[in-house]
Amino acid sequence: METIVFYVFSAFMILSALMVITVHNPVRAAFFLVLTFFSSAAVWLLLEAEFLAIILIIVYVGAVMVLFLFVVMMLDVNLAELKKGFVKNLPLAVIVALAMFAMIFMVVGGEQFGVQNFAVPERHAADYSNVSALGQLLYTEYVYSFEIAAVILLVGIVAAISLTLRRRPNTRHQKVEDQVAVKGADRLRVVKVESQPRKHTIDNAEVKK
Amino acid sequence: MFSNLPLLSLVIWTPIIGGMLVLATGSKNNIEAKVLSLLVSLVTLVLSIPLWTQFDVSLASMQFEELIPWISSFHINYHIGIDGISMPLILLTTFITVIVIIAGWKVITYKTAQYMAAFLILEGLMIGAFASVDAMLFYVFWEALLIPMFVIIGIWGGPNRVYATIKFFLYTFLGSVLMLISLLYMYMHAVDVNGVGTFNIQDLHKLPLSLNAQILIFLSFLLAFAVKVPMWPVHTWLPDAHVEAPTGGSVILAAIMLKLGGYGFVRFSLPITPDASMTLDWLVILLSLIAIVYIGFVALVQADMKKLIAYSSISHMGFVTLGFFLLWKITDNTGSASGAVLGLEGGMVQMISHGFISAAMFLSVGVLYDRMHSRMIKDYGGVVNTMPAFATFAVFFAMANAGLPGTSGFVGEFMVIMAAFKANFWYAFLAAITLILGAAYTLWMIKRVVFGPIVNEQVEHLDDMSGREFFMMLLLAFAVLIIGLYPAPLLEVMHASIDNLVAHISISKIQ
Amino acid sequence: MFENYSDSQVYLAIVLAPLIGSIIAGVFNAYISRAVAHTVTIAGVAISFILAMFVFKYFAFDGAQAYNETVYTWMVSDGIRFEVGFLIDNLTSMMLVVVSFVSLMVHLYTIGYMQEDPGYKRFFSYISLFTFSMYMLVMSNNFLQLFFGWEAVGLVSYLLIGFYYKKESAIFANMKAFIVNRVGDFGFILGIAGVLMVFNTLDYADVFAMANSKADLTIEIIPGDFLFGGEWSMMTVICILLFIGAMGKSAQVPLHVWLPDSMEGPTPISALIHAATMVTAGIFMVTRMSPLFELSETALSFILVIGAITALFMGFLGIIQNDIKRVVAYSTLSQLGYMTVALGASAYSAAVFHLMTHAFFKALLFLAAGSVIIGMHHVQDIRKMGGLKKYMPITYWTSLLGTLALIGFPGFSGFYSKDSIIEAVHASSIAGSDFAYYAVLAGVFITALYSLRLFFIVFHGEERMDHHTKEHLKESPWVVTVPLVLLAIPSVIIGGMTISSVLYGDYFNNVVIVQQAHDVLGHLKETYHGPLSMILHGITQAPFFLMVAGIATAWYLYMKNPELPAKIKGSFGLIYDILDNKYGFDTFNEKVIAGGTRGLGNIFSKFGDIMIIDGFVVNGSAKSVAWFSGIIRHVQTGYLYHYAFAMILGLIGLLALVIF
Amino acid sequence: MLTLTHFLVLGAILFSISLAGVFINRKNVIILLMCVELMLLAVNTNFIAFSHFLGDTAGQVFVFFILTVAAAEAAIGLAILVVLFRNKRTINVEELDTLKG
Amino acid sequence: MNFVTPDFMPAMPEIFLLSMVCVIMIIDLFLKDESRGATYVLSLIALIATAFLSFSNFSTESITTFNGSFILDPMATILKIAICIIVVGVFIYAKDYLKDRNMYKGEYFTLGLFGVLGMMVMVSAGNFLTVYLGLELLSLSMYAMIAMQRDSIVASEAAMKYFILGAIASGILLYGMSMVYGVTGSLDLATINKAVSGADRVVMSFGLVFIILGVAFKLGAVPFHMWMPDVYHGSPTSVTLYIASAPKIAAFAMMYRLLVDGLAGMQADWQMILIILSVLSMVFGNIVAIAQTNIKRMLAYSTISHVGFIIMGVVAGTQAGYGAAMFYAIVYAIMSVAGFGMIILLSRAGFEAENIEDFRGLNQRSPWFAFVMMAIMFSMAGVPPFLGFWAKIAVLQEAINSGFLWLAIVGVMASVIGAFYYLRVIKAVYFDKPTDETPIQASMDIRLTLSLNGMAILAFGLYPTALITLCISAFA
Repeated sequence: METIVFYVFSAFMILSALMVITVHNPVRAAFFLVLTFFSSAAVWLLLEAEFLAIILIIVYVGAVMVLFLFVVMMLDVNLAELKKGFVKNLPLAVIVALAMFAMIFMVVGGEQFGVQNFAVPERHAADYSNVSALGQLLYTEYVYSFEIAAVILLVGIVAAISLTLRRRPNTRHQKVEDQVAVKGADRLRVVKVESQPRKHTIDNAEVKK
Repeated sequence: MFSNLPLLSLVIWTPIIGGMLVLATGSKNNIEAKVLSLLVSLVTLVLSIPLWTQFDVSLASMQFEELIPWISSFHINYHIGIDGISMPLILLTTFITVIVIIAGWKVITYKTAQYMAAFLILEGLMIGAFASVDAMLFYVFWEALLIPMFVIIGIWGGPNRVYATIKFFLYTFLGSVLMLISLLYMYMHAVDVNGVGTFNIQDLHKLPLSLNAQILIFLSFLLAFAVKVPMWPVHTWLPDAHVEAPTGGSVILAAIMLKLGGYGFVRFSLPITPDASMTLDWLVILLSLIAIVYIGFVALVQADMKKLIAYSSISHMGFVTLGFFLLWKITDNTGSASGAVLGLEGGMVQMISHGFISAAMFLSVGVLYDRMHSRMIKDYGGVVNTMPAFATFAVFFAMANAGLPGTSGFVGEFMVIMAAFKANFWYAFLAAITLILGAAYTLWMIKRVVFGPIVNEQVEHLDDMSGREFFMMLLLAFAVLIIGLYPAPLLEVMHASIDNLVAHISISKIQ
Repeated sequence: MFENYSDSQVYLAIVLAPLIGSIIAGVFNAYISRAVAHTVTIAGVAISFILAMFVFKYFAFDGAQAYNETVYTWMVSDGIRFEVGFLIDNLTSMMLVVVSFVSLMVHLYTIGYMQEDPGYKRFFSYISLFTFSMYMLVMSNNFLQLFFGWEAVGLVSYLLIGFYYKKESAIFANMKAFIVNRVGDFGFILGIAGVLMVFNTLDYADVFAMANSKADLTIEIIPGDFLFGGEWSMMTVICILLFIGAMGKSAQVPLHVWLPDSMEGPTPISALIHAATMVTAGIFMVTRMSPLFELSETALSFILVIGAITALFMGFLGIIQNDIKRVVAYSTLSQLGYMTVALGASAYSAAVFHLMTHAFFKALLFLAAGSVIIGMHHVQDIRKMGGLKKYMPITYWTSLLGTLALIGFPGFSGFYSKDSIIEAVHASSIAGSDFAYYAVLAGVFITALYSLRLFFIVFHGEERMDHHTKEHLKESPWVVTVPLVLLAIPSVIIGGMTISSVLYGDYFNNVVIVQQAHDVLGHLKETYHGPLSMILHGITQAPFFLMVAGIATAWYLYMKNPELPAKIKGSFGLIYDILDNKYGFDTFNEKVIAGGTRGLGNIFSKFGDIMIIDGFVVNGSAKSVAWFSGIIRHVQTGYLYHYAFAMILGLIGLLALVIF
Repeated sequence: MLTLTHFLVLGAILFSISLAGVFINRKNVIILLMCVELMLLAVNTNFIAFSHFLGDTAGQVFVFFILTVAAAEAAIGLAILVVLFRNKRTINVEELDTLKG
Repeated sequence: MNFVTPDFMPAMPEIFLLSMVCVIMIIDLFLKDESRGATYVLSLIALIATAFLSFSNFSTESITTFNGSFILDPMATILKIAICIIVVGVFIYAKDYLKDRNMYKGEYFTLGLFGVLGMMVMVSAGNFLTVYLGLELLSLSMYAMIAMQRDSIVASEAAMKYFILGAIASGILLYGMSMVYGVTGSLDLATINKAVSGADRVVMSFGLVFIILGVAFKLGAVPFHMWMPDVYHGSPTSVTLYIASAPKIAAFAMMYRLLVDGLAGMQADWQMILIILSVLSMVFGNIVAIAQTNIKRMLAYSTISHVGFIIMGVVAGTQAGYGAAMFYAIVYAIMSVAGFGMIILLSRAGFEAENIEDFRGLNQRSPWFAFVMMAIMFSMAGVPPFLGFWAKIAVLQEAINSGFLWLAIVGVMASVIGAFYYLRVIKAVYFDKPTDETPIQASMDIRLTLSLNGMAILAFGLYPTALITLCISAFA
């Protein structure tokens, strides 16, 4: 049973991964990536990593992939242009991938990781909580790493904001503190109108309000 | 009164620190820089004199030794001292530097302070190299002195100076890096009295090495020193460097820097790898003889005076290396080592003498160049008509260059030929060809430049030497004559060290 | 005056007096007057001459022992002392007299000859310096100092030949002289090196003392045993090498080429250096080295043949020269050949004897030629002279005496020395002596021919000079003629006066060592009965007839029938061309030797240095690195996938490395 | 029966595919970012498999951190992508060749 | 499972720095552009204080805390101090450059400080996880810093390339870590080290290759160097300065932690691989540098060759060898920061002095800085008496001592080739006529720091004992 599940999801995973790298439309690629993640999560469940499987779905599919899609759609990418020259690169890619795989396969495919070295572990009891096991480790042994991870996320935030947040000099934006601090005199100005051809003297801020 | 002073250190550091001070005068006040430089170089010269007067000629060991731990992790010490081999070279350096400073007095109008400072620093570094007893200290000085020379040629040189100076630097750099490897290799094997690794040259002398190791070390040394000397076929940097260098640069280059190569042979190659020297002496001898003959021919056809003198330097330095490596061939041929000392001392004398003569020759070209801005022989002719005093010196130094007895140029050549004959008739035969070729290229140049009718307008309006130029030439002429007529005092300081060296290298180091 | 004649101060005074004169005249050139210049130099030479006469007296008449002392130790190396010192013996004292006398005469003569020359003071400085150098050469007691003097006279010769430095031919000639001499010195220094190798000392006395014990040493110069391969006698090698030095200095074929050209120098130095003194240094040297040369018959043969060739063939050239000085120069060459032949025949005394007589009469001839040149306002072509007898009587008569001495007219100095040489060669039995004998014999005829030819053309016959010259033609001033007269005296009498003691007496007994087998003079001595009988004997011998024939031929050709030479020239065109080209030595030297050297230099320079070492190896490697750098930088394509590809390739490569 | 090898080979295949993706894709930087995600997925699979078969939760902790970092990384990567696109108006990998040599 | 509160003291510098960064970040939010100097000053203070804290934390023993995640040993302390000091220099040099280009924002400093934190984490890392996290913290900060010059095409391109390649490299590194984890069953370096002998050799060496790739990428060793020229070139010089200096020290530490602390048992394997990388880096870096005209690019290739030397020290595989490599890394950082500092010195608003031609005639414009430039270049070329020479000597000495004579020979030959392009810069500085006569407009603090930096190169060159002894003693 497990074997079947493994093979089915593995096949899904590999196929969708292949699609990710071969489709031309980045939106589709993103969706195939989502599919890969889903299959992957299933495989992880086979490995009793329930928490991580869920995290993968929630964080990756729920947040990261959405971010991907968001960016893909935000950028006005010329799709037609992206399709060229695919076949030309294929042989090299295949060769490299095969060579790489062959290398890894030679190491992992053989005896070293067979049952004689790594016996199939017993299933955990039903009351085993993967989450608490992880949590135990995370907040004790790996608390230092945990803190660093937090810093990394902070860096991610700082970086993403500072890179993409643009204050164009000519964009109009709200100045909350100004709005709060506004006084009557600021709102209303009595203008003496001369009998000249009209000039627009009203500034933008006032128009807005 | 001097006995308590660290004289040697003073001689090394006075010019270097003086050079820094000169730099600090900035580039605006030229005269201050010049006076200060002259003062520093004179002080250095004066300081170096006790090195000679208080030198004990009966000792072969290092004198005026100073030892301060420097880089303790690698047991590198600031360890300096002089023996009969290095002392004359140090005096030569201090003497020539004064000349060079004077030579640049009027001529250098661009960044004078930097020019003078470069020479002073160079002086200190060269003395340091000669005085180093620690191999790594030697290497530091040896490499460091490339920098001021590089700058001197590059800034104040001729039109093709960049090519020349980079070639000069890379050539010598390439030559010396393998020596560095050898030094490091020996450091690994050498132990000093305390049983730790050492760069002390005297300990390296005692270091037993297998023949194969010796041969490899010898070859690396050979490359380093051969480039510096320079020996055929790694000599081609020299003509270019000389041609492009300002007069002072050529003078220092020919008079002292080349000597570092020769010095390296006696200080490193021979005593550290005597067995390899014995095995490969034919190679050095062969290259030396090629240098003497082949380069003599090449010198003959040069159209550029500086190039001609540069090639002549190479040819003359061939005598140095030839003289150094005759011991084993003499022993083979005559059954005794008698004559080896003659060869070694001949090489040493040749170095000193060439220091004066080549300096004078380059200064002569400089004197002409300052007036006509050409170094090409064809632009000159009949200079004697307008510059009789100059012509006198030119002919005198040409004769010295051709090895006329009574000038210093003869002494070394004579000694080496004498020794070479003991080793093999043909060595002496080929070496003696320089008598003909040397005379031919030097006198032919003199004939075309100095003698004859005035060839052009420019020559007709030449002024004879100024007092400053006359003074420099006179100093050098005296030196050349004194050594030529009475070389005994010069040789006397070397005897103990050279005898010791010969005794040392006659014993195999293979254990 | 000098009670203790072995006092080294006397010898130092001899040497230093001219040197000091020279330094004063040379260094303070610009600050002294002409009179001061010539006064100090002449005073210096005069002092040395007077002292030399005393020295000569002590050796020749008081029978003093040889003086051999060190002045100072030049240097010590390898336990060998190299010293500067004096060896004064009979040979030296004689040389001193000859040198100082001729030098003094030339100094005096110069006052007149160089009167109008701007380099007057410089000239005096040079000739005094030369005198000093020559003293150093002849007074040396070791090889090193000999070489010093040897080169020093060469230097001064160089300076003097190029005295007229504006003249292209002069500065060419001086360079040529120096370089050709250097070829000789090349052999000479090797010879000295050989001496040092064998004897481990350069001191004459030590070397000669050990000479016999080292006679059997051999050296293998060319390995193998074909042609010249195999073991050579060390002494032969040393002697030939030393003699090569002598060939350069004493202008023996083929190193003679510089001497005719050296006539570019002022005439007084032609007399002093290129006739009387310096060129005989080689003869002096070989004589000095007789203990060594005697040990090698091969070397002696070599010397003999070279000398004979020089004596004969250089004489031929004298016949066709038209430059008054060149005729004398070729005559000098020929006479030097005679001396060399004498050396080869082991008749060292005869060589030195001829050296002495030749010094006087050849100096005389040169000075006389100079006198003519002054009179002719520096015209040197004899075809423009003629009938000078009536204008320059003193010159004429002194020339006549000199010429007679040269051709060996019985009774004159030259007769004794030359005849002795011819006899000696005749008596010699070493290889080549037959050839040499006939060569010197023929030389007698030739000598007479060219000498009288010159004499007749210049002083007799038609007056061919131009009008202007003729008007100003007059006898030279007294400073010129007095030396002529003073030189003429010994030219006539010195031979007869001294032959008994010098040649057949014991004058050179302690100097010249001759092996029994070679002792030709000893052989001749048996039939020698004094100078007069020698004259009587001489006029019955072949040389005399040949000489007379030469005189007669010259008289017939140049006095009686002056058109004939032109006809002969026409009908013997080939021979004339050969002679005119001086056997092609100059052409050969210039084209093949000099040209070849330059060619080789060019090949080495352009091909070896510039192309192969610099172009190919140095710049080539620099360029190939730069080229490679330029190529390989394109690996950095800028494309991400290539970068990644490189990484993956590296990864796969390393994986393969660790797995396999 | 599922052995460790199964999972490792699965990881290897994913890893190779992600590498192939880097080469195959020369037009679109976004796909490159996705390939990186695939690669991390392969690594994660490896870690989890090892963790499971070793009975050591540390591997899962590692994966947890990898996921965290990957999220931050993706954010920064996309931010850079946006900046790049604003500057060049393209995300074509082949046009990212201003810098070379 | 009982939770024992770990000892925080050893990590005090990191904790302090993190707090400071947060404080600075918050303060910066409220600063107006014109008073941005406060961020700058605070950052400098933070770094100096961190360096001081590290110094006061010095211990000759190796202390571990956080369950082995954190190691404090002499090497870590020395490297942390070095990193902080180098980054102080970086910030000082960068300040004017940022101002001139309208990039004088707090983010540069905060991200820079985060990067320093990342480096410190790497330096002190005790297990795979901290190595990885430190690496990512550093890398992410750097990616962002590069892209920060938002209107620059080259900067964003460089950032993109660096990002993609960096991500791939960390993916590969992780893959290797997973392998090693698989066969040793631990993430802890010390535990792994013990388990190596029992682990499967093939898998171990397999994982080793992947791990080395990660390290080599960070160092920039050939053939994993491809990002470096482009990134150095494309980044704003203020950032190039940063990524070219201190991170190499951290990368060395990472290499040491992974290969020596973790995989010392695999020495035979990694020695062989490192030799290849070392040779390739030294040769390739030096050769390609010759063809460069852009000095930033040239320095990138020069860095590659220096990396070869750093690796050579590690190849030696002895304590002294690591000391030499560490010495080299620090020396490299000092030289590199000075080199890029010179570029900034000559640059001004609207002008980047990034081509070798821009250095022409510097001697006329400022003899002093010409001299400093010469010192830097000769030092990089390894000419005594400058500091770089001793670094080379130290490394070569250890390589020879360990029997890698030929490697040393390759090294020196490569450095001869390398000397050529350094000379070319000196040639421009000293021998050429200036094309640009404008006086140097840098502010006093840059001048002073750069002078000090240059003098350090000379002074340490004349008396390197202290620094060498320090580095060697770190491993004794």
